[in-house]
Amino acid sequence: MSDGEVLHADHVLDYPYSRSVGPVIGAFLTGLRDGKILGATGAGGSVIVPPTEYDPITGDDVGELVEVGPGGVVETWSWVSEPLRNHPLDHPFAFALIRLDGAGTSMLHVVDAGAPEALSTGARVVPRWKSETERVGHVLDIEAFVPETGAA
Amino acid sequence: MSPAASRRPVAIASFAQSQNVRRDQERNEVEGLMPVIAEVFANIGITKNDIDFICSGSTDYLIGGPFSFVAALDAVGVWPPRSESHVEMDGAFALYEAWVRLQEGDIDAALVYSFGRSSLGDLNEILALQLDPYYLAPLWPDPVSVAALQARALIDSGRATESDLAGVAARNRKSALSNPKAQVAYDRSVDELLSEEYAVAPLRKHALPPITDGAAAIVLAAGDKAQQWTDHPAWITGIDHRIETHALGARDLTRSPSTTKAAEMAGVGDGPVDVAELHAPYAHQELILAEAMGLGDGVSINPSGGALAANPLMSAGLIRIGEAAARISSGSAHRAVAHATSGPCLQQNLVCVLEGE
Amino acid sequence: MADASKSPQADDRGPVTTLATPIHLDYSFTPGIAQSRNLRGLAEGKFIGQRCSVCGKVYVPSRGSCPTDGVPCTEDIVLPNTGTITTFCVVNVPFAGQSIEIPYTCAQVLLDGANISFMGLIQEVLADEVHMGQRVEAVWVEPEDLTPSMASVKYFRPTGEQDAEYETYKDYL
Amino acid sequence: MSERCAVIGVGQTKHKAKRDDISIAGLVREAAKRALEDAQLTWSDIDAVVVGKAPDMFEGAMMPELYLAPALGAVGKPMFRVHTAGSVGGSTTLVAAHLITAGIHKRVLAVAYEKQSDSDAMWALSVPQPFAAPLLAGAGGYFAPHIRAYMRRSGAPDHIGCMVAVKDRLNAVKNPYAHLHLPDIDLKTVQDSVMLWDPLHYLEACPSSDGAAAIILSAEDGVTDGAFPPAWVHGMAMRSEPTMFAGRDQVNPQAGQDCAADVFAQAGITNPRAEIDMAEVYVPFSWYEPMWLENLGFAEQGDGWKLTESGATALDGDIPWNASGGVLSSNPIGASGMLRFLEAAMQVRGQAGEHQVDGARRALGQAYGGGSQFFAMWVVSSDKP
Repeated sequence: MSDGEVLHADHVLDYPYSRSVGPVIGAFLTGLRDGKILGATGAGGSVIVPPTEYDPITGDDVGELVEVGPGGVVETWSWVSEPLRNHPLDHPFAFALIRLDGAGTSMLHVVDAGAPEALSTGARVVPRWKSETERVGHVLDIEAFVPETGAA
Repeated sequence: MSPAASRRPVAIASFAQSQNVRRDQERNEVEGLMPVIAEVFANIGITKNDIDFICSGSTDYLIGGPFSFVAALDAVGVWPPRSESHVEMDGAFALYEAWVRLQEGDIDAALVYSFGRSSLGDLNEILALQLDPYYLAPLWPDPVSVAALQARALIDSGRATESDLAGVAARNRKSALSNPKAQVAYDRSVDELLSEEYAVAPLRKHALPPITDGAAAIVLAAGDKAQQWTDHPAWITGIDHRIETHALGARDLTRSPSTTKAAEMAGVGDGPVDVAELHAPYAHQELILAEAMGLGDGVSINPSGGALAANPLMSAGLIRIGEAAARISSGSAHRAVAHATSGPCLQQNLVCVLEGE
Repeated sequence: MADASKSPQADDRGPVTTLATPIHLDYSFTPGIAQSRNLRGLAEGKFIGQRCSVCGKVYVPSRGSCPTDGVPCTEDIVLPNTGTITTFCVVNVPFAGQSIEIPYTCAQVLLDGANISFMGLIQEVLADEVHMGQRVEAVWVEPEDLTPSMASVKYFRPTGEQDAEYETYKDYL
Repeated sequence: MSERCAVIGVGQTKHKAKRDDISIAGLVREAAKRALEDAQLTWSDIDAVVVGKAPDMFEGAMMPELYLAPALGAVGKPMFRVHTAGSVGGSTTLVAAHLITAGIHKRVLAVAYEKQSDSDAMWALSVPQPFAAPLLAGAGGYFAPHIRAYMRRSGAPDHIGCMVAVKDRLNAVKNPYAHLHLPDIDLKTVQDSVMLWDPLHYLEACPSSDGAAAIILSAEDGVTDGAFPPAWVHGMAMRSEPTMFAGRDQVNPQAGQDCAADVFAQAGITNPRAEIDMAEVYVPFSWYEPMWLENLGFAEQGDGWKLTESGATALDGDIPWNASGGVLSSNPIGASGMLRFLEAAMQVRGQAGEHQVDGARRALGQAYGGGSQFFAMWVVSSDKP
């Protein structure tokens, strides 16, 4: 309770949402858990990554799932020098749109490059996976992408 | 032929907005809205009883509780009962619904309002919830980082430089010096702005919108009623909105085809444009929008300072329409374009063309 | 591009069917100018209502405006502890956030001098003896436990007065 | 000035407590694709999409129409999002219909949904806020006192609510999409069920469902040769009043009366009981049937319960209400109002299957929300206006 005339208080909106994912997102997440990245065949044969039940432009049902990547190219990126509390990494990193090998769309993820000088548009990156036992079927089963030259 | 040619004439008869501030500590939503609604009526000497339809725009996530629009309705006093609707969108879209409703000829006047205090929560987290809940939101991409992806793509395309972004910011903030409702206004050189640190590279602090608490209201009136209520109605000669895919990785982020399409449907190119109020929260987005609408060098863009001067979420788009209408009503412009956006990287865009008598 | 034969095989954990996405957002909250006056009253053990300058109706609390006239209610009025049950229900269902043992009675209470009822807990009476028109009074928590919240009102209990006539409260149902 | 507007396609999901087989996009697409199929159209035949749902906190996705745009074939089109509390499914339909009647578009897809099982409805409907009164009664506790007030006012006997609960659940058995299928329900089962919020029994309250509904609205020149004839819109109205104000009648809200008067006037109806063949009305708690019978003018004040008691509102009565099983049998909150509008259209198109009301030519769809303060209604008919 404050001293002034008008009251103030902290308010928290907190809920542990649990989402059913359906067949396509489910297959993608299952793939991540198994250490592979799947895309869906969309209109005109282009592969959508990450896959949705529908083509992102036409809305038509997608076709079969195919494996893509695991490496890809950074199409654009932003450099987060001061990570926020919910960000996937606690040290400076990049959000990036990454076009995985074989994909027709690019996927938003994070790149752990150390410093912005180590990253550029067009750079090749590869996933750094969580260990098999830590993977649960979540986009962050890929801990981050890293510059290909820095990959182990 | 403009698709809008056969529409019933509807005008913005009155516009009001609150002072745009970083934090409104004292008032709840109703208390913030009441003076704005009182003013929008008083401007033209009408009361709530003159209004046939009400539509508002807001989002529950700003206050962190469901049904925030329900309590806000108490600022109007909807008794006896009224025909009333609400969109979980910027007030500009509420205005669109009201404009559609006025097309049928059975009613003549509508009140449109929007409200929200962006200061109550952390927008970096709240706006992450606008993204795909399975693939994107779990990464908690903050809106600045998402906009920065678009900025870099634009710079990489060779169609803009960091200096161009600073130029947009400098011009908007300088224009804001003559806007008494603005929150951020200054006169600084491009070089000075370019010496700022990056917020999220390639965006520096000047390219970002402020966090703003505010509310806005507009009275729409059709035909004779508009003439009766004001000597200077701003007629809506065209209005349209379009959305793009949500998948950022399936878009060319450097273009805004939804804006181009909406502008075409609204008839932007059917005559010379004097003024454009563009809802571009991030500096680079103004460049994308101006190009998408084909606005030439002669167009005065954002004389109010735009969203870079004040960005009350859910109202910033409606305010663009109000500001453009104000230029028409004051006689400083004959034909104006207003624009509102929603979603990451200009996913959804509304374009409205306004003309004087 | 990989061929389809490399499609995932479900491992022994089975395919992924759900995704946990916890959301935690922190806000600052203010009830606003008018409601703060009411809440400060509750912290002092009294009901403060607000009268609309247009229609003269007394709201307790005012949420900032008179909801029918759309103007601020600026005149504060201290209301008594007593009122009438306009209607009620008996709660037999457990739900999240519930703090009282079921079953219990909740009633709309119209304070004397107010023009709007609010929901209150009814105690010190058997559930099947609660009825419409019953006269009740507020029982406040101990002074050291008073807070700017309706939680300061421990509950309402019957005063034993004669029931209010239906006519006196039928317009508040 | 208004253009004619017709329903040319409808679709809904199987409603369930938990649609754990599907994503949010998958849920809305299930309904929308069925509507397209019904109208024999594809995504590209649709000019604009209007989405409605109740609070975003149900799914923890802010303004989810942004994410859903490609899932609903809306890329490059106008997309709109309505939120008017529990009436939202109805008002979403009306916003979409006005895009037709105002002459803006030829064909509009309206979609409403709720995927409540991603969170918990009780939590999302009443997120605790600082300084707020302690949560005393829960959702039904808000409405139960008004039900008691109705009983006092009308002198209705206790069993009326239970009768509605039985009637709607038996109707739902004939509706393959309904959430609750309780073929063995009878008066005694309802009366013996737990008294949740006295005077309301457990079986007199609506379930919490996942589900979606979709309606395709068309101008006259966009009407397709589908398997069923179009349902023509003869009237539509919305009304709102404040949540709480001095002297507010929460049993028979003025906004509901005004909304009904408006929609019937547009449709040229002076005696709804005689001139309407069936109604789909938002009845989340059993007693709201007799209350709304009076509010909508199907019965005189105090007489609504007599209509229910006489069997007039049963499937074989003279004015069947909620032949689909209604909100008491399926309640995906954001979609519940649209389902009323959709079922009314299905009846006059003759596509309601086992729960078809014989010879239904004119039907009312009604939705309400908030604390009985937001109302949306339409009248549809097999006859062109």
